[in-house]
Amino acid sequence: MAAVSVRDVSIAFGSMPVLDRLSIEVAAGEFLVLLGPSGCGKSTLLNAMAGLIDVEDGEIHFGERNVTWEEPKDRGVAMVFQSYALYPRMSVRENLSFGLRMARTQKAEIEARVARAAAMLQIEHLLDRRPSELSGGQRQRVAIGRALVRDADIFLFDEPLSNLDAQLRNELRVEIKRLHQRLADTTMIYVTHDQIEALTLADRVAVMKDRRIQQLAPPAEIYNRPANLFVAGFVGSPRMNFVEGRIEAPDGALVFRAGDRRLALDAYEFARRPAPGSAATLGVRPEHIGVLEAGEDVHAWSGLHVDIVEPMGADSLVWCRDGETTLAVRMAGEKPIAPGAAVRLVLDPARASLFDPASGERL
Amino acid sequence: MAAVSVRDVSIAFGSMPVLDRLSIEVAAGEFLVLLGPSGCGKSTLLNAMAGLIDVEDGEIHFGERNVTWEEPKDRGVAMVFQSYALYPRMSVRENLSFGLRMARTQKAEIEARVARAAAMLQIEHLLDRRPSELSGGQRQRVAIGRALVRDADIFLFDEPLSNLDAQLRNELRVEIKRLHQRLADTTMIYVTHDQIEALTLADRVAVMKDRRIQQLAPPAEIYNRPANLFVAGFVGSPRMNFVEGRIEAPDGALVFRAGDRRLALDAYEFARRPAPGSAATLGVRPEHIGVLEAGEDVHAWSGLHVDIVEPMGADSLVWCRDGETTLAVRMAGEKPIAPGAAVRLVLDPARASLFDPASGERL
Amino acid sequence: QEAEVIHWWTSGGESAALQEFVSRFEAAGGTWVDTAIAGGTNARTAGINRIVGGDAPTAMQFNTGRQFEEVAAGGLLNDIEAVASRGGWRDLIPASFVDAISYDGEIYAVPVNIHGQNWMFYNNAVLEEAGVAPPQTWEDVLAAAEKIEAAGKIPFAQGGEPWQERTLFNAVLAGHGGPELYDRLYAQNDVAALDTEEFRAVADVFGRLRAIVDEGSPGRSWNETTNLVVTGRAAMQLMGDWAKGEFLAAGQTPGEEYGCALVGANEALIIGGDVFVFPATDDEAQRAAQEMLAEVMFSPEAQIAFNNVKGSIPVRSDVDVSGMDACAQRGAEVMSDPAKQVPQVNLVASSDLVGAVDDVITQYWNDPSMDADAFVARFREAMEIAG
Amino acid sequence: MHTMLTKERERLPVRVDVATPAGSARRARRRIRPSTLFALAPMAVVVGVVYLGAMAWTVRLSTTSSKLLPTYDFVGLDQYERLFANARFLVSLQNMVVFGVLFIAACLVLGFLLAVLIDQRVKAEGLLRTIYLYPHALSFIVTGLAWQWFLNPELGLQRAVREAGFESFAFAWLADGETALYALVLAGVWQSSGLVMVILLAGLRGVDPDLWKAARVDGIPAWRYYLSIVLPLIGPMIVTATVLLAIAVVKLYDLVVAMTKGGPGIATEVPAKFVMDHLFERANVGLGTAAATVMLVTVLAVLTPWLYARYGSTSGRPA
Amino acid sequence: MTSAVVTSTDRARGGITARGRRPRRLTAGRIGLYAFLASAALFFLLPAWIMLLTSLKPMEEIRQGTIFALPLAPTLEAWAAAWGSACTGLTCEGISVGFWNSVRILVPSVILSVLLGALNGYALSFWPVRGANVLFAILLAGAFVPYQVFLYPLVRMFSSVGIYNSLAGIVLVHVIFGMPIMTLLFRNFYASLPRELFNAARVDGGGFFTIFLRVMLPMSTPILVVAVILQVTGVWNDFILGLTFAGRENLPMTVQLNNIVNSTHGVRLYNVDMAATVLTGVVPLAIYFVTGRWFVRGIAAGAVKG
Ligand SMILES: Nc1ncnc2c1ncn2[C@@H]1O[C@H](COP(=O)(O)OP(=O)(O)OP(=O)(O)O)[C@@H](O)[C@H]1O
Ligand SMILES: Nc1ncnc2c1ncn2[C@@H]1O[C@H](COP(=O)(O)OP(=O)(O)OP(=O)(O)O)[C@@H](O)[C@H]1O
Ligand SMILES: [Mg+2]
Ligand SMILES: [Mg+2]
Repeated sequence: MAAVSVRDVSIAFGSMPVLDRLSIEVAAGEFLVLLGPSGCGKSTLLNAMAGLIDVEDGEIHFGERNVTWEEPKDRGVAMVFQSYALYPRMSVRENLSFGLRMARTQKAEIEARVARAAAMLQIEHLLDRRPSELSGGQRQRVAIGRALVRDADIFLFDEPLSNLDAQLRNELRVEIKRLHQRLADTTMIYVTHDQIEALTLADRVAVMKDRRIQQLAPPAEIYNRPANLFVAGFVGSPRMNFVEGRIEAPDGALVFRAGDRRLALDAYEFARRPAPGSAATLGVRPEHIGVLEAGEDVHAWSGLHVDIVEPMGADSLVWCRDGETTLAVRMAGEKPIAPGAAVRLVLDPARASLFDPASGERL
Repeated sequence: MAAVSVRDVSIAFGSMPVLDRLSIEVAAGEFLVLLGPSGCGKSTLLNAMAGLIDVEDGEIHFGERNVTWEEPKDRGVAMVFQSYALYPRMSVRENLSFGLRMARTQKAEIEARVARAAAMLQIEHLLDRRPSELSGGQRQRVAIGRALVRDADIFLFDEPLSNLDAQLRNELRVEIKRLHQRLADTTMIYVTHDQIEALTLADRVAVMKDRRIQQLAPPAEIYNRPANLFVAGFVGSPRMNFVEGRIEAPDGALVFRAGDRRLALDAYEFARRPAPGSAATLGVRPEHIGVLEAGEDVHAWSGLHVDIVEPMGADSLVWCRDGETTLAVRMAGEKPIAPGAAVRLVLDPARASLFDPASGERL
Repeated sequence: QEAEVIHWWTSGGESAALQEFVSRFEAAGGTWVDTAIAGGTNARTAGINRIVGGDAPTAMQFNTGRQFEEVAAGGLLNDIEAVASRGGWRDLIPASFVDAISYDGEIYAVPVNIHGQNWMFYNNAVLEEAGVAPPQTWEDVLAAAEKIEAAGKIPFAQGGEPWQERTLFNAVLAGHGGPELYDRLYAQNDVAALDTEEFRAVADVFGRLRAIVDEGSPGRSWNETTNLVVTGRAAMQLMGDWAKGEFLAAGQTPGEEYGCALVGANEALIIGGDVFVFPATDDEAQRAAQEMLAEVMFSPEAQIAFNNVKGSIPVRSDVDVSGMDACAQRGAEVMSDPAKQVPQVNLVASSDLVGAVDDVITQYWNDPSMDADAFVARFREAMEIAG
Repeated sequence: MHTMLTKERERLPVRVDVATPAGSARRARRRIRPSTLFALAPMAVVVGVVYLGAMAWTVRLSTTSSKLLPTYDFVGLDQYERLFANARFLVSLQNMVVFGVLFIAACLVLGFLLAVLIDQRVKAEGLLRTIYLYPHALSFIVTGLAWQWFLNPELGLQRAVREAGFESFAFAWLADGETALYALVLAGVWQSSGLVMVILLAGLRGVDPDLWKAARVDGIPAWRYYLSIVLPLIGPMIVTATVLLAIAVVKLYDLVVAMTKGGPGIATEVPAKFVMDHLFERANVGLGTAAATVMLVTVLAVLTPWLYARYGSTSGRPA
Repeated sequence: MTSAVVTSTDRARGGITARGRRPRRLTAGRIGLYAFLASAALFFLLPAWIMLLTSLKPMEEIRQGTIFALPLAPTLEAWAAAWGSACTGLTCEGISVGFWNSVRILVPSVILSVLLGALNGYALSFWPVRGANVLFAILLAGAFVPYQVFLYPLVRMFSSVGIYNSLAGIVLVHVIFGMPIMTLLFRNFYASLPRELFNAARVDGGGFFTIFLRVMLPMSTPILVVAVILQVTGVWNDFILGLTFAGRENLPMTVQLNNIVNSTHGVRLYNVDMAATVLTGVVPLAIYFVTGRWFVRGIAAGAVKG
């Protein structure tokens, strides 16, 4: 039984369609992450699930219930808003407890839950302040706290961590994951544009674009076997490298070829086998490219030079270039290689992806 | 000549001090990033520079000018606000061009600049909408655009990318960097809590906490030689591991010792030499720990088991544990090691940091 | 000569009456510039403000009485002594009026009419139906009430505004207590008059009248109250002679559908009226216009014509009133006997005293639990403070 | 690029301390802005000349024996003695308080209710809004008459209902000194609650729509949302409305004149009418201005602590 | 973990529940809402109903009948009379006489006082100046003093400046008396706007007046509507100030209305009174209706997150 099932839902603002016959099923206890570019309708979908936006067409079911026309409060959802939406004239404590008080929860119970949420979010010292006296990040934490204290079956998060600093983000990410584990039956739907959040938190990730879901799969599959060019380019930071070329079969075995560089595809798991001679886009992640300095390996792509080195703390992004072709390579260390150095690159065909450049679909 | 020089500035909201005799100098053309936990006063400092908050005490100079009491509009700054602050009754186009129209810029010039900024931010199709018809990320992009079109000497950014998806964030980050390079004389001050942004964009990073600047240094130094425990813990994601122990000198050479585990400190560059026998906290980043499976190396820390493995796309975070001690190790690949496996860890003393646990200062 | 006149005669009947002055003034070569502002208070306020602001009109209306005394004292008015002496006004108008238009021995205002304030109007049909005769005394009024009520009618219609209540009280005072008591009280400010038997009786009668009015009285205007009599829902109303206008508008004639009476053995008629005063000016032309206005307004023809329309009695005793209606003729008849004339309170008492007394009367009238003793006590207080 | 700066953050404060010797850094806390002064100049002139001037003049006259025209003698507090011996004035003050409390409360409640309900995306919003507001457009001189008729037992509702067969029906608020004031409240509410509605509606339209969403998800009932979240949020608008209503209460005059003339008896007398009557009708400027002064002082006594807390002491906006 | 996207064709065939538009939700709450609004509307309309009925009756019927009785012989005569032929003093031109005077007073008074109020409110909210709040407090206290107290000193002041009895004089008086409320209205409205907006405009190079005109005023429409409503009503219905300060040539329409309605001893034509009142109210009513549509939703949306 799916905990949340969105069926053929269409939503438009005025004449502008935002969701178009979108369907998605979320299992009970699942942690689903909605990932997608800004403006693709993630918040809209979440709002529709919460009952805050009326759908134009289609249905939304929670378990066996058709909740399409139910009031938000009857749906048993908790939600964290992208824009905080804190009750401005109430103290933080009141913000947290208001929903509970409405539900006539016992006083002691309210206090306990508020205290727990406050401790979890490190906002104990702010409990008596007003939202206007908080910094951006503090507000966001209160907003999360407001959802945490509720005893909902379904949690909806709309980019809850986007205004937090990295440390807190990490901690809260772990908290949310833990929360999800503790409340085993709770379904969580989480909108984010943070890769790490999506990949670490999700049981499954739904990548959205253009009013549709592009791919719905566990994080590893999203990351390793993106269903199309968009997903491949969107997920993963630094971004996947793309190289235009053709599929050839010079001696029976398929080979990807771009200019005079080649990649044997024996180890590649095809989704559908392309005809030899057809155009293809090779996608390979920066961390799946190895750098050779000595010249022994014949499979290596040569003729590239280091263009820029971007230090990123633990590792660095090395931009290797030859005319039009630029490949980003992730290397450990801070200055692993000097700009200008000639490099030879080894691509891992088993971890690479191939796409049909016309349709964008995975080959 | 410093482009921006904040001298002994104190600011309080009511009786609550937010900045306390804070001083900072930013060179002309420099890119300074302010990094700090939520609520530490980053936005406040930025607002004071823009002239939006009157300082209680101290002065602010731009170049040779004392601008402490100058109007914001006379300071020649452009600013992106954390809370968007778009003009609700103006279309996106009008929002972008408002400042230029204020400055009586030529019509054609305005159009050109707006078009360029819109293209850069991929908001061309939104130009005629009102802010209320935009998604969160779209609003933030407009807010950035509003600063981009202006021709200011000093750019102030308050977490401009926090609501954008990773792809756009990367692109804009590069755009901002490029903008900074193009406008060589433009000083940029940028508030963020994103590690990557701080480390890739900054010429120097100022880490703030508790009304003060904790460390002001180039990114590499912040990352590799954090001045104190706070900076060490705050910068870097995943977080630095901390191990409590003592400094000993069993045979003349200093050694860090925690329980029966030791780390020779021959290669460590001390900021100040501690007395043998004093307590110390060892900080070591997850990527500076190696994992051994075979048992040869005597320096390795043994007796730890893999607790959790967090896949993070390109690499994974492996949590190794022995009773109280937990060390996170960054390893390449997706499932580099199975939970439960016994591991032996090699720590790199040259990349580690040592702190005085009492004062938190770097040793 | 151009003359701007501020007055508060704005209703149809009133302006028709005024027109009699205008046409005569214009016939005499003047140009009448009319500034009509409804409501005596409004008009007076505007006029005084304009005088103070240095933009005085040529003439402005006041009620006959002491209202303009202070303005004259402030040197803000021109006297018209010359015109008055020439016309021998002092011999032609009631003595109480002469006092009222004089300040420091000189005449400052031209009186234009006499309004009888204490007429009892009654609906003949209703009285007949109830089987009672038109009342002669206040005891009659009270006695008739029961029968009228039995006939399903309101015995005594009374409007619920302080000035109407004052009018009623003064009518009882003059009618039941007599002109002498009235004079002691208001003109001489004699507090001892309150201790007399007569005053007790007045207070008593007035108190008993409270019981015979209808429930709808509070707040009701005099017009609506008159309409109750006009339409036969009520038997009687005590009102000034201007109420005839309502009967007239409904097509009724005095003596036929309705009648008018002066209640009280002594037939006292309380008289008041309107005057015009002339703000001070140095402008010779204005001065001339002012004198011309005074002359025209006081002229016998104008007096007859004006009062005929207005429903009031001419101030001059030397005019022929035979053309006027029955009530007016009756009024003129009473007027010929100075003993029966009672000046309206404003002519003799300060506005302040009138106001203070108003407050007491209205409290008594509207509070059924207040007895005559309390009323007398309050009355005394008011006289002591404001007198 | 950043040669000016040393790496040691410890050095910065030292350097800067030298650059700004103690004392010179202390400055006026606020910048003087000519355009602000220019913009506020008309207000300053009006306050200084008209309001303060007229208030001072009023107080001065209240210590004179002025009758119809102002005179400038000095009689001390005689007028006040007289004033406080005056039953009508005391009743007036009491009426003002009773009327004020009832009227303001009723207007705020009804106005808020209407604003909230109209905010529920109802059909014909524009029409309803105008219907609720129109009484404000009509002069009370005549609408008061309509009310008077309606409330008059012999003409209005009572008669109509009785004629319809309910003989014992009684509705005679205006006729009874005990209830006449409530009739005034009723008519006052009729006239003013529409205005309160639009003011509050203006406030409601400024509330972040996301709050409504959050509240709905939180399961907060609509009434509670409006009461606990929106109401405090539109506090400034409520203050505005309350001040407007309070001004109307203190100046209450037309309504009384049109409906009761202060009656029955003096049951519905109010201070403004007292002032008016004495200033003009009764030609007693001294007493009238004394009454006006008492009104002013009363208002100030109520207002000052509030004004001070709100606007006087702090420089900026209320938090 | 359940499977992937359910395709729409599967679903269409399955036909689990009837899909479609939101059921028309005439719930109890909604009905109650409309019931309340409607009964409130009735309450508000009642006096108007009495006035309309009365204005359509000839005087004879008014004398005879009850106030709720429908007119037996409805006639528009009273309306015609009220507009064009009712006498006020010697002139018998109804209330139409002062109409243009009222308009000439109304337009500048409303524009000036609303603008000045907005400017004051804006300055007080965003540009703190020492002492400004004290001024405002005095202004507010002054609003509680009855007008009438001001009349005499103002007359003296105005005549000494030479604007007594002129259009400029009456406009100035309206601006003066409108100032406390207008200022309060805008001040409190601006206090609830997000300060970040103001900050953004300042950084964008806006000065005092540009921010006011280009950023704040456009955001103020709901409160502008309220301010206009208040001022239009106040100025249009004002009688005593117009009478005192406007001078003979500029007397507003309400003076005529008052003359028709308020004559103390004359005969009252209730039907004409009622018609005249409604006619006088037409201008404010029209303005309410027209400005009302500026009352759009959500001014702050998109401006601030917190
Ligand atoms: N108007 C205010 N009144 C009172 N306190 C305030 C106000 N604005 C901010 N603060 C407090 O001042 C401190 C600094 O706020 P600031 O907005 O500068 O933080 P920040 O560093 O920008 O945080 P974040 O990263 O979360 O945006 C916070 O503790 C906040 O609670
Ligand atoms: N009230 C509205 N009126 C018109 N268009 C709107 C409205 N709200 C949102 N939109 C549009 O609908 C689309 C989807 O908006 P939504 O808020 O769901 O995006 P999102 O995926 O949450 O983006 P982000 O990551 O930037 O928050 C956007 O293109 C936005 O411009
Ligand atoms: Mg969103
Ligand atoms: Mg901030």
